[in-house]
Amino acid sequence: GCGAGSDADDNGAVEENGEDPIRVGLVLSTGGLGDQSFNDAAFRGLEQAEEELGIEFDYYEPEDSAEDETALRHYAEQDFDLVIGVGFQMQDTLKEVAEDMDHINFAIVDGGYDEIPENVATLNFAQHEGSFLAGALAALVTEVDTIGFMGGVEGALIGQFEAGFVQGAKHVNPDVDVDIRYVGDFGDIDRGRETARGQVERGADVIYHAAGGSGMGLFEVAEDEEIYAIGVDSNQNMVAPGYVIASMLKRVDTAVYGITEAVLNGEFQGGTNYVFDLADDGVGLTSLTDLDIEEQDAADAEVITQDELEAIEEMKQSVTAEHADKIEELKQQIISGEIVVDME
Amino acid sequence: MSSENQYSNSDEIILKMEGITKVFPGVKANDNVNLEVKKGEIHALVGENGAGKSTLMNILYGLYQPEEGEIFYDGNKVSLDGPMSSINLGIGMVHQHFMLVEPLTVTENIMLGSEPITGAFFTDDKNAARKVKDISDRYGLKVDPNATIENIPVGMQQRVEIIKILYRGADLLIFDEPTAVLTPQEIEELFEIFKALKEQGKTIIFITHKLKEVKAISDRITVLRQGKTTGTVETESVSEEDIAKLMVGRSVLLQVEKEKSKPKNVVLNVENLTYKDDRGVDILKGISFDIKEGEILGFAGVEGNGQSELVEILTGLKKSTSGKVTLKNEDVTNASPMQFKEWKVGHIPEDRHKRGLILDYNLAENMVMGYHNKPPFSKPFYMNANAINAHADKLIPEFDVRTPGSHVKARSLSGGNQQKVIIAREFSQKPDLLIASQPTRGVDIGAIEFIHRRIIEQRDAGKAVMVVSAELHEVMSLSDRIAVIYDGQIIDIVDAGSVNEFQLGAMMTGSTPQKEDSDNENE
Amino acid sequence: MIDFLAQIFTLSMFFAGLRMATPLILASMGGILSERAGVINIALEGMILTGAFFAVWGSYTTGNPWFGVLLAIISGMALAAIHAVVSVYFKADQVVSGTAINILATGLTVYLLQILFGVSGTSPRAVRLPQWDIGIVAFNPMVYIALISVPIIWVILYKTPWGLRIRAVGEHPQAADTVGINVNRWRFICVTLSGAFAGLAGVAISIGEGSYFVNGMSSGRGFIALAAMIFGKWNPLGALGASLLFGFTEAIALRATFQHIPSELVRTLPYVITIIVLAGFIGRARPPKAVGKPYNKGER
Amino acid sequence: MKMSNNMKSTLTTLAFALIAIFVALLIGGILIQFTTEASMIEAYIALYNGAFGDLRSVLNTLWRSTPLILTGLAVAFAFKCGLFNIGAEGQLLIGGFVAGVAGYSFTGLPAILHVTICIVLGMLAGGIWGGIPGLLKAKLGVNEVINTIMLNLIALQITVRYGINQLRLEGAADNTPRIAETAELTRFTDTFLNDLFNLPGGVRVHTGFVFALLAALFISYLLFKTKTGYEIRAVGINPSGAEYGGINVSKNIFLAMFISGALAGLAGTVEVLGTHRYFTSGLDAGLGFTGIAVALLGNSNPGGVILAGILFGALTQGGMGMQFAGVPREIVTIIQALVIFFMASLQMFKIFIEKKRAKEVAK
Ligand SMILES: Nc1ncnc2c1ncn2[C@@H]1O[C@H](COP(=O)(O)OP(=O)(O)OP(=O)(O)O)[C@@H](O)[C@H]1O
Ligand SMILES: Nc1ncnc2c1ncn2[C@@H]1O[C@H](COP(=O)(O)OP(=O)(O)OP(=O)(O)O)[C@@H](O)[C@H]1O
Ligand SMILES: [Mg+2]
Ligand SMILES: [Mg+2]
Repeated sequence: GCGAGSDADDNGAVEENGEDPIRVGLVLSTGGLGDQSFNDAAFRGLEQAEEELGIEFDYYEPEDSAEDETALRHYAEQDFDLVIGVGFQMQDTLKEVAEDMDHINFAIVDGGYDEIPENVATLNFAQHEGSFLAGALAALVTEVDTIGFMGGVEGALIGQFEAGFVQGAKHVNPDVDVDIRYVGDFGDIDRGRETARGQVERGADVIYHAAGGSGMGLFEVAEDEEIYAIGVDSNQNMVAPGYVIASMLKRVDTAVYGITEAVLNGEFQGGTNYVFDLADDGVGLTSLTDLDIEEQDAADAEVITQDELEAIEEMKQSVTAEHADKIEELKQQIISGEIVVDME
Repeated sequence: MSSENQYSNSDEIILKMEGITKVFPGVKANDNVNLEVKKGEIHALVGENGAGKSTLMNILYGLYQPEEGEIFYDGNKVSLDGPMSSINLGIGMVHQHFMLVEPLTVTENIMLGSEPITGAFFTDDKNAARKVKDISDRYGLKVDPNATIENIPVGMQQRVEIIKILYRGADLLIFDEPTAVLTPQEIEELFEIFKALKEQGKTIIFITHKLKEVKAISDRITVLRQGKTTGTVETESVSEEDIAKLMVGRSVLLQVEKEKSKPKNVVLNVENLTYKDDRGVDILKGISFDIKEGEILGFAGVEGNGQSELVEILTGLKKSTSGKVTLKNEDVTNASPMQFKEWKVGHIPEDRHKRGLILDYNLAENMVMGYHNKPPFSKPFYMNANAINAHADKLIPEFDVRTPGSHVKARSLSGGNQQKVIIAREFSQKPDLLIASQPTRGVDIGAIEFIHRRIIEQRDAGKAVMVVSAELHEVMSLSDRIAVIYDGQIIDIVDAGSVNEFQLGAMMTGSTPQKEDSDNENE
Repeated sequence: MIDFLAQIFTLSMFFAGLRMATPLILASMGGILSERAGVINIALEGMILTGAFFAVWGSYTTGNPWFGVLLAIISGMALAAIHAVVSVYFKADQVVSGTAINILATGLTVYLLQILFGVSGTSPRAVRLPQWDIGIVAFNPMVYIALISVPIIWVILYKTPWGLRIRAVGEHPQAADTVGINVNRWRFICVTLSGAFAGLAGVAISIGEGSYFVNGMSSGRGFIALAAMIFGKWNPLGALGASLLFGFTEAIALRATFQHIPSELVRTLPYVITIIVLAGFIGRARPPKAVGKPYNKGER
Repeated sequence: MKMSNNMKSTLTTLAFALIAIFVALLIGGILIQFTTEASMIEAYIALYNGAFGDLRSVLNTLWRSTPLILTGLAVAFAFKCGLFNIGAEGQLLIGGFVAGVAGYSFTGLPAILHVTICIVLGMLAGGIWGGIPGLLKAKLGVNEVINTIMLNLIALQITVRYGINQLRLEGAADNTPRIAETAELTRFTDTFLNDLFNLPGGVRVHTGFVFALLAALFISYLLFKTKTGYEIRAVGINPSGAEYGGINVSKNIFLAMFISGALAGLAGTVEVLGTHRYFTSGLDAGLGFTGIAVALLGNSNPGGVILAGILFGALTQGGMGMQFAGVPREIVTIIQALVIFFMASLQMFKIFIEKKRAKEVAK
């Protein structure tokens, strides 16, 4: 295996109980690790599985989508027990490979098919539901009734984030202004920053991003301009401690962990589409009241200082805690179907 | 004369080059060359194209390093590994192609490389300008210190070059073909400068292809042939013919021989042609003339008075602003170069390297350029390599091009031979009108003789010929009629016989002629 | 319409423009140095990228952003030196060598990203440069450095012997050579210096405004800087103007709202303007005569 | 004499190419040795196996090299006219986009016709995208380098961003709708070759590869056997000389850029019709820029471009093998850059050697 993967093989808890561990191949989407987003999340999921379930995994960061095919096939041909592809970009390629490697289990994150192949499970997320809560929170926190949405590149997927966010905001406060901006790039912090600055100048004091790497620009602006940001995908509250009031978690890690566990226990259901939504915490906000484990861990691992940790805690108590009940209520209403969040 | 020889009488040797050998790809440019120059003399260096003159001088100036040979300056052996070492010794060179940076001013060009400093690190323009003025006063070198080079005439550019080397305190001055681009008047001025320099005890080596100049100004002559020295002689002791013989190895005709022309009907007619350049400056201010079958119309004029533009308009390379050009009673004003070729207009361009040749194409390819798209060279779907090579192999001997073969790149030929390639190409297409611009620039007398004969043959074959040349002697000896062009206008058109070099020279500088025979006014 | 103009011509829009222009100004100064000396430098792009990476790495490892700045300058100069050696001393085609540098830079940065940070996307967070507050406004240091570098380059080019020689070398190397100026050495120096400026431009886009390195984050700025240089007729002041224009249009594209034009297309604004502007102005823009031509004695 | 001369210099070039590649690999190897836990030997074995290890790898290498050969040709052709086309990237995108749209919007056409239409439109689009800077250069003397770069950035926004967003199906991924079967370029696996060699499944190399070879053939004929080629090369060497020779300089500059763009457009087209079967944002992967490297390594000569294209295809494909073996694939990119450096630099030694040879003759 490569990079962290190979460390995995070494320190990976190689089973007490004799029989050899199952092997999982992970093909990330272009953009690779370090995106503080779903690539990182998927990777985290397998690391967790490695420790807790004693599986082995290997991963590949394609440079361009032309590599997906070879990478997926590479793992399939070595009879990996599960091959996971990350990102809708890969869906057609993965289908092709899965079809002539029908003895191998595949899973794809954010993929959708008209009819799903027998040996493929699709893992999808109700990002619109999560974004709904983010929107609601933003609308509750803003003091000027102006909030911002910063997307990466216009597109179907990001469209779901946008739609949910707007709907949530309007739901709790019909006359809130939502300033919607797209950076035009998932990896350009510079432009992300200027976009966010623009939104701040137009009065937004809470901004939610779904812009991958460009989103980092938002957090810097949040600090400079002393406004609030909402993170996405992973827990990004530590990126700008005290200024990120919450992150809309998209638990790719849980999903990946779950599907791996399923394979391990022989419960893998090919041909099914697993949807992770608010109901099963597949999506949702970080805790509004007290510290999350990730934040705790980050502090322990000295990624952030104790002061920064306190800053986060302090912020939660002073800013978001008061809205926790309202958000929880909305969440239940969505789960119960009282509120229907639409995707477009 | 005697006054000029005063210094060379003191037989003190200032420079001695012994057994110099320099090899370029494919040629031994210098082959065991010896040169001895006395202090305070004017030493002429002559030889055919490619004889090795420039090379030898470039070695003396430290630009090229010889494979073999020793150089002694002021009695002690020196090694010249770069221009700086030569400059420090007091050797300066005015190159054949001026070494001036066009967008910079006269002063900047002169001080370049040894700038006076003021403050911590600023250039001291004032100081430099003053020094320039001193020098130009002392030697009568008139220049405008603040003009930019691209805006001043060739003559002044040359004076800038001279000041440039005097500014660096040169005692030995090298001139590579300094007169190639000058009018008789300018040449006179240059020679005055030579004398002034000589008075001041400077030594001068100068390269030229014009033997009259050699006789006029030099004290001694060294002749090169095919990279070897054929000897050094006292100027008094030899005639032009002798020198020519030493150069070429055979006797050559220095005068063109031709019968009186028998003009027939008009081939080319030009009616008040005007041209503005892209900066809106008037270059041609209403030019009118015509050329008949079987005559040569020569254009005399100082370069930069519009003759280049005139030629380019008459060959489609530039578009006139107004006026009419008629060829064989057909209006051809502002036609394309290709159309002119189809109308059988041959063109020998003034700049063989820029226009005349694709230096990196081989001779065969060059010899079809402009006709490459016509049979037999071009077939419907491919070019006929056999025809093209055959064409070249026929022309090369016919026009005496000195080359290993038709496959060598034009770049590797010497100027004279490059020129012959062009002439061969244009003549091979049997043009009805031949426009020859500076046909023998930088070409040696052997080749000149050859080229001139070919041009006369054209005329005698009843074709119309237009010759443009800064070389008065050439214009006079070739032309049947001479048009003098000055400042974008034709001052007058005269019969070749009816004027002498100095009347022409005067007209070329704008002063209207004081001529008796008014009969050819009405042309 | 009015309110559209109103939203464009605001002070903050201008500041944004200035921030966007900063890397362009710095890089175009480098471009001018190099091309005035006769060496095309399309490698600016790669040098910016590398500079950005080392700025982040230096700042990340030492916690001192100024160390990052130092590394950025050095790395920029190092790449430039390669370009100089290959194109000046080995006489390779300058555009070719520049292209190679750009390819090298994309590879090298991601490679180092993997070796040093174990990721191929975004670096971990590094310490940013402090904002310098000069009363009315506060910008990151690169902005001021960029603005100062312009007059400095101008003075050097037009008021000092060095400048005179650089211009001569770029216009007519033979002429410079015949008065004993070491053409190749001057070219080497100028190209290498241009790398320093490109490196600073890299700082501007990384720890200048922000605190991350992202794979391929220079995203074409080096090339736009070249356009600015040409548009500015190889003159520092002109290049400054052009850079500001491009920065400003960038800012507009990012910030202004357009009713009828889709935002994806609005983003092409700076590039379209570049093309139009070059087409309009080229008549008067004349590159240094010898630019692009390797110099060797004895060739004509 | 002439013949043998050309032979000589071709051989020298080839020799230099090999030296350049070798040295580049060596330096890359040293990097691997000291910066990764893998050894350069295993890394390069992985590289080799990734590229040529088995039939599948070989075919994938050919598949990868297809667009590189075409973009390489594009850049090389412009080079011959003294133009530097950095715009292959954008021309490829535009060409691919148009072909992709034509691929699904026409339906019910016979395959031959449909494919032809797509290819023609794709090449036309690329040609226009290359022709614009050509025209600006020819008529206004605007530096084509800058303009092609700008047009790359514009093409990206128009196709990958705006185009896809407009045309993508409801909730579908980042690509235009799938092209009709009639527009697809046949993959080798669906041809007689499959029965002959029973090819491994899922290999994508398609007839586009054949087109690439044919294109190279055509270009070398055009350049060296026709008057168009004569004129284009003349303009490339000495425009004012060409003008004097009655050659329409503007026309040829435009023509060269148009053809160059069309070749790049073809690259995009075959990627869409053969590889992806729709226009996808994934097409924006630097194929155009690698094309520059390919052209340089191939010495701007069609034959050389084919070899260089295959080499770079092998490096990219093999690079994955290396990544699997735990060596960052970017080493390959670095190696590619180094190869160019050495090729470019070695030219000097080539000149030097030829000078020396000539001097021997003269002595
Ligand atoms: N830089 C060079 N590279 C290769 N060959 C050269 C070079 N310079 C001169 N030669 C060759 O060396 C020979 C001598 O050239 P040189 O310039 O010395 O002749 P020349 O006497 O100055 O001729 P001309 O009378 O035309 O000025 C010629 O055959 C020329 O082709
Ligand atoms: N780099 C070179 N390679 C090959 N031949 C050269 C080179 N430089 C000069 N020559 C040849 O040497 C010849 C003599 O050189 P010289 O400088 O005297 O020019 P020339 O012959 O007078 O021609 P022109 O006057 O047009 O420059 C040149 O005509 C040219 O053909
Ligand atoms: Mg000479
Ligand atoms: Mg000469």
